[in-house]
Amino acid sequence: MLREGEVRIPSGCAISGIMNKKGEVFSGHDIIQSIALMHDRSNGLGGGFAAYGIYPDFPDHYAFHLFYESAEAKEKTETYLNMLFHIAESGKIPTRRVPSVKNAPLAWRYFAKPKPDALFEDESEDELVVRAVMYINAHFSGSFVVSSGKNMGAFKGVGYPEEMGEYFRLEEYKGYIWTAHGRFPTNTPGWWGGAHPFTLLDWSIVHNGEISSYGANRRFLEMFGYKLTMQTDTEAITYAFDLLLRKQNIPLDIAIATLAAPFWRDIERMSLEKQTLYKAVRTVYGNLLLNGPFSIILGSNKGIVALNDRLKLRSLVAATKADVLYIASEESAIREICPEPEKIWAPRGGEPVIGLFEEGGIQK
Amino acid sequence: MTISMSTPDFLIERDRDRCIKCQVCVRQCANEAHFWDEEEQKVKANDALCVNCHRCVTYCPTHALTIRKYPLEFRENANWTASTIKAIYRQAETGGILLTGMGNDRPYPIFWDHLLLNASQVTNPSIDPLREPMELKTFLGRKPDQLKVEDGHLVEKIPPQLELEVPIMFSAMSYGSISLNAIKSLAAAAERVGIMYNTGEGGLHKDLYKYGKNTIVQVASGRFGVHPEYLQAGAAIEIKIGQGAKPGIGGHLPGEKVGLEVSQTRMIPEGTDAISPAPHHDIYSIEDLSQLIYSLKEATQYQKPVSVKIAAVHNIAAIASGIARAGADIIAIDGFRGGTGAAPLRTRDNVGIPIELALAAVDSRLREEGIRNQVSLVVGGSIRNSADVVKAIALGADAVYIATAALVAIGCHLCQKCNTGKCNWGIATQNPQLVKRLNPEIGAERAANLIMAWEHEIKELLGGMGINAVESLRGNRLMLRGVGLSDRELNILGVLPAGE
Amino acid sequence: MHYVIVGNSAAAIGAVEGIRSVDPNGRITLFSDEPYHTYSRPLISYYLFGKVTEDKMYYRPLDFYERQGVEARLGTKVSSLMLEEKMVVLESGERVSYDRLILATGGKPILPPMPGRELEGVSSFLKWEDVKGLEKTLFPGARTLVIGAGLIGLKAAEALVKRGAQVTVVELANRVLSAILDESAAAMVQESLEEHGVRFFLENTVAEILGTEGKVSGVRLQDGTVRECDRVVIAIGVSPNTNLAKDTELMLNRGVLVDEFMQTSVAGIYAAGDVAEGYDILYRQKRVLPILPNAYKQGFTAGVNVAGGSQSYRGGFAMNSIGFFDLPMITAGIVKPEGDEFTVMLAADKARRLYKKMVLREGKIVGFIALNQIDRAGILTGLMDKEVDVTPFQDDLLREDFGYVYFPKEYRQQQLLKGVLEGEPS
Amino acid sequence: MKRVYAREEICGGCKLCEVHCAVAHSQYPHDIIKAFLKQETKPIARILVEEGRPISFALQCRHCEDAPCTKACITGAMQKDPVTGIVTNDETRCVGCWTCILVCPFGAIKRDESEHKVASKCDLCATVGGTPVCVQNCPNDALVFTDELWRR
Amino acid sequence: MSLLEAKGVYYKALNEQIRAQFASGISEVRVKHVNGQRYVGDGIRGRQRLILEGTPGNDMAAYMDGLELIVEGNAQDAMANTMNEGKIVVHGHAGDTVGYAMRGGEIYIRDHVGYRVGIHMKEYMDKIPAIIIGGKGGEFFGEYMAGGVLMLLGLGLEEGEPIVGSYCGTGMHGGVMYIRGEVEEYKLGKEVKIVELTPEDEEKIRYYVGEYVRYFGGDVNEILAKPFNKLIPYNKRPYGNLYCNW
Repeated sequence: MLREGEVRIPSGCAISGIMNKKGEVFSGHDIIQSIALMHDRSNGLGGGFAAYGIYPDFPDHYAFHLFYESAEAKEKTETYLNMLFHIAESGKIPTRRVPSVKNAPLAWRYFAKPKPDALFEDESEDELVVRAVMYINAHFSGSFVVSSGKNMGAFKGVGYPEEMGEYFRLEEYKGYIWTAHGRFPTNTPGWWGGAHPFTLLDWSIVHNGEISSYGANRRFLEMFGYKLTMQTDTEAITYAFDLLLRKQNIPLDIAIATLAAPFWRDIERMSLEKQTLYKAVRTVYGNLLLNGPFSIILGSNKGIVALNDRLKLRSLVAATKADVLYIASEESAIREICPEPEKIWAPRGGEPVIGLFEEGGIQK
Repeated sequence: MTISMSTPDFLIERDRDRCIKCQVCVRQCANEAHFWDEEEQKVKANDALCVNCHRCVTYCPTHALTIRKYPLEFRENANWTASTIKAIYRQAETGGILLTGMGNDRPYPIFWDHLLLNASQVTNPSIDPLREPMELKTFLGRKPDQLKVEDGHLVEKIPPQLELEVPIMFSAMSYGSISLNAIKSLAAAAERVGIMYNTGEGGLHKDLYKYGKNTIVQVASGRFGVHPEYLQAGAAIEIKIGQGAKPGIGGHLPGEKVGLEVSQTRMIPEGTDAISPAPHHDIYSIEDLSQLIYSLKEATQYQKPVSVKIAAVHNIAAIASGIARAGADIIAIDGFRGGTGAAPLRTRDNVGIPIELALAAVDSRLREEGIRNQVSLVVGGSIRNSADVVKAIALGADAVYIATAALVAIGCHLCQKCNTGKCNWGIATQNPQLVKRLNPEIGAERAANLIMAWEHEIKELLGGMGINAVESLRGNRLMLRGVGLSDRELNILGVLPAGE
Repeated sequence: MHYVIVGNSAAAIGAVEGIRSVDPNGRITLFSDEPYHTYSRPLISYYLFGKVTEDKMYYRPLDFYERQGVEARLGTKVSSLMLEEKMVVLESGERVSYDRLILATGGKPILPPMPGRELEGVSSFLKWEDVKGLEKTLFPGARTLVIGAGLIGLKAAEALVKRGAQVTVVELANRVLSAILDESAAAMVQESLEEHGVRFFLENTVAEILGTEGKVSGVRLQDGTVRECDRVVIAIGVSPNTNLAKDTELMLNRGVLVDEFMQTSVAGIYAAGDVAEGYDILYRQKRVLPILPNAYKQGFTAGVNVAGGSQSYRGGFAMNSIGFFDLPMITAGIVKPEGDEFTVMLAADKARRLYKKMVLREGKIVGFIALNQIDRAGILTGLMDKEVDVTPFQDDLLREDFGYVYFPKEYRQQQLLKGVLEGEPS
Repeated sequence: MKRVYAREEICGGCKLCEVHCAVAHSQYPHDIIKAFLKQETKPIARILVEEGRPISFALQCRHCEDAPCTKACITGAMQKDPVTGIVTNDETRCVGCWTCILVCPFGAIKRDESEHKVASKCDLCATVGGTPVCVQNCPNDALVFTDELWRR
Repeated sequence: MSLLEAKGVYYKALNEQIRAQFASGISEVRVKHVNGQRYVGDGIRGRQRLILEGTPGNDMAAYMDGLELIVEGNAQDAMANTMNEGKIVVHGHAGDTVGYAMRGGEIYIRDHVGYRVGIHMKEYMDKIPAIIIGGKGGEFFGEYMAGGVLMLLGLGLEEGEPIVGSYCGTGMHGGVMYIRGEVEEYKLGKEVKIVELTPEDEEKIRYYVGEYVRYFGGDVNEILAKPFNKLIPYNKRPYGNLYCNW
């Protein structure tokens, strides 16, 4: 039986995200409630969360979440990590017994800083981390990097998302951004690494839909050194954002216009200057256009971006109340935790919902 | 108008010594290829209009007619074949998408013909099906992993099942794409032999409600004729996602075929195009499919199995797995040789994969995942004879869908012009003049005969294998051996090469 | 039971067959003043020009009386009736008693009291006898004058032409066949006959038949012109032969009045055929309908009822199939309507001599003329007979291919599937 | 009696019934080609297919119980056989006066003017016996020879 | 009238309860705290009234056949999917694909709707479904529309805020849309044209607006004061010339 990464497994999903724009932290309780309401959008074969602001004690350390399927894998991986990083602290990620949760791998976390001499010439710390993640995922059988960003972490596994939340005791964490994912894969991954969100550095993606452009997106990203070991859309989207926003410093609106590019007929109606820009975007990054139905929530320490495909083939609802921004696949998933939002709307296709921290909030 | 470079495809030859000028051919040709020359008092032909449907040849009382390939040749060219060139002429003249009917006619490998069946010899006995019991009864629907029995009683009812006397069904052909008489033929035949026919996406004509227990009602993206009574009318509901002849494309019934009764049944104005969008606009992802499956189950109070029909495409195993998990009770997979009333030529001939490989991959995947029991697998897309049926079941199908074979039984000659609505055999047409050429009683008898004949043949083949119940054949790939296949193909099919 | 039938033509034969359909054994005696086995009067013109030979003149096979158990007293004229005594009196004085009597004495030619009627060479054109004489003495080129351009007159004219005679027709009316054709159709027919050599004098008649040595030598017409001729055929018309009934208590009008069972005003006495005056369903009054189908039907009806069966014949209407040379025509009912209750539809093609006229009243066909295009005209008479409302397909009536296909489905199937339609009486 | 009935809902209007009827009543009843090509005058069918879009059906003599043609016939040629019920026209006696056409409410009698004028009508293939050829040769079973009630 | 509590009740159980209430002869059922439960009202036949407080889930009123369904809150996606008969009144907004392949009945939505509303709506003879929307509509409004009435009132829009999204009426081949306000030409599907209102149209509009006002308040004349654009398909064969015979 091939697992995620060895074979491409399409899946559908539910997503939800909550962010406090002032950077105030709140527990994982709400996000679990919200995603649990959309139980029927997943099928018990994958659930997960990304949480930001949960490790205030190690704000400048890369927080590695790893899954190990064997002690041997752990040993090999730790040897490798120690070679590249100073590890400030490590330990088992706390879990509790949930009857329906089975075959859980060993979940371990490390707070680490790159060793200066491990860096290649001109290599940034982030790039080293990316290199390490790619290497571990590609070469250490039985090891998988779940997340690798600062002051954030991903928690995921095989089960319904609410079961994962319970398993990882997420109500005990406090963060300023939470995203969640309930998965409806078309087979049994039987593998926790295959669950979502997918992360790299502090990027996390929860995603609903199946992208028909995956093959094209992937081959484009591979030219930039990404190793798409999971064969998932989520992985591709994560890397696409990483490439555009981090590596290439493309402004967020342009990055979005890359992934959910405006139609040519809309471009034709733009000002000449804008036309030139958007034409260039589609010319250069045509391969990054995400084609097919999707709705995603991209998390980072700067805030969140929610985006629909340009035809709006997946549902997405956003709402605000006071400092909190809510995003979910269904309105009811928001109302479950915020019965009376101040504003609630369905964003248009290709039109992002951007939540950035306000002044006084987290700015990185 | 400039000159057309299209040349005739066929040549009509008339033996003047035999022609009695009765003009039956003139009256029978809806394409108007034959005509009566009043001045010369002769029947003549316009070869360019001939589609080679054999109607005139069959009806000519003196056998005076022969249709041949038009002998005009292009300079030999293995690359630029005559059909390639002619297609370009057509498109250069019209700017249109080439539209055709029936299934893929390109010479792709037919894996059925590379699979051979087993027979018992001395080590275990073959069975004589004429005198000994031979069971083909088949149930389609979700099977629980285990039964709950207490005190000799079934504690939990098993989910609804379709009961077939023979593991063959007539697959979806809509009222609109084919005539009411063609559907009546199939419905009555299904009733007679204890199998199912499928409404396709055209709704259910009022005359057909009486065949409810042999009906699978289809819900497709156009939602034609879908209403509560319709959903209740059949024994099962099928959600049509795709079909083998045109994966990724919706149905398009040209306005010419939307007459009064079709318009009533489909609930669209007469003469409008009946357009089925390519996707269901409430399904853009697998969980949406689940939502539709359960909305249908809710609407019919979980009393009918829900089937999901998809085209065999590249990632078929994963797709099928997802559909099983989405709550489907039956998955119908249609291979790329499947037929249709109208399909763009290039889609028909180039999109999708053969059903044999799709079936093998899906059955294997579902078994690996341990969910094969949760769904029944029905395959279609050019099942041509009983041996294909037996091979399909041995590869893992629960039952097969046939359509082209059924239409051939009632008169189709595979001229591939269904899309024109001028079917001379009264099948793929709504022209009342043509529709009534198909007597539904004769049609029913012929279609029923076909199933009964295949039933006998399947029993013979099973008997030869020493099997007396079709369950023992299902997924029994040891009964198959491959010839002329690559290792990779054998691997996908899960069969050994002949001799091993 | 003893049935006596007076007459030996269609009505009488119908009566015999009607009786036998009910009573196979009763005694039947049939009297005819003509000496012939039952023959068909309309065939006399065919006989005249040789299309029909003597052996084909007979209306029924020669063993008919024998097989039907009829005592046929041919050449025996009944001279009077004794109703009280239930007897007929023969010319010989013999009296024959009966239990039931059917009068089928037919019609007799109208012979106007014109001078010269008695001359040799003057004949009427009704009975076989009339043409037997003519046939023997007709020589090629004989100048023949026919008085009357009605059905009989023109049929005679045609036969005479075919026998090589030169034929002139004198007619009082303004057109030929005035009883069954309107002016337009009549003009076409006249033209056609003229092409075959027939000359016409319309709105004129013979004032006197001239003769020398007791033989016809010419005629003087009403307008004074004198025309020489060798033969005169009087074909002005036919009137019911009511001689026997005349001085009895049987009620008479033009003919013997009968009810729908063909019974006369006297119980046990029936009348049928050209002598009887039955109901005309189109004119909605009692009328003599001197046509063969009507005669046979009336006779048959009388026969059934006289023998104790029960069958009614609610009436008929005038209809004729006739043709001259290569011009066939069929007409029926009211062809020249007067009054606003009628609707008339016309289709004509002068060049092809096609003419179709349809007369409707209250949505029903009450008359039509079909000239030269007569195929399937019986459908129209059928519609008239059944008084079918044709409004739903009225516009199709004039089509050349008019047929059942234009009927409403329900009615069509009722007619065509009679006998096998579930729920319909067979 | 058994009669030929047409089922208009499935009659395709091919007129093969006319062809075979004409042959059966021709000089070459067993050779269709000779019947049409060798016989001097074109053989006439005694069955008629009525066409009107979209319906068509074959129609021939209904062999009426109370056949008006037999009553109207001026020669006595048109007779209904009291045993078989078949109405036949003795063509040797018929003079072609068309009175039968005048009274046939089905328009089922044709004029055969090929030799001497005679009325031509269905004889239910009485000379051959068995199922009439029109029924035998209807490709769609749109003609049935029956005396039983049908369901509609 | 009976009252049901939906808080924490799974859809299957909730729908069973609703059905049971109606089956017992109760003609009006009110459900409190609905949130996300799917398939509410699906396949129910009858003339009863169902009132939902909260946010019902997807596929509400699918194949519905006669019910009067009132939502005191917002509706999610795919409501009135293939609805056959009945009436739906939403006191709020609704999501995507409202009235997909709707066959009959009327829907009144106070505020906005999402994408693909009225897609493939149908009509036959006098069975004409209608969707009346108080606010604005998203992209692909009336896509593939084959019949029925779609109406956008554009109430409460901000200055310059578009009343409808792009691709309005793509593939439309039947039915009619009434849009109260301007629709830029480029947004229209190539199969659609704007035509003048006829007196019959005005009568129809007055009826539907009257109903809208009856449910949600407002002033009919004030609403009618702003001109409506009528959109109809160019022909009923939008793709008639797309193909050539092979």
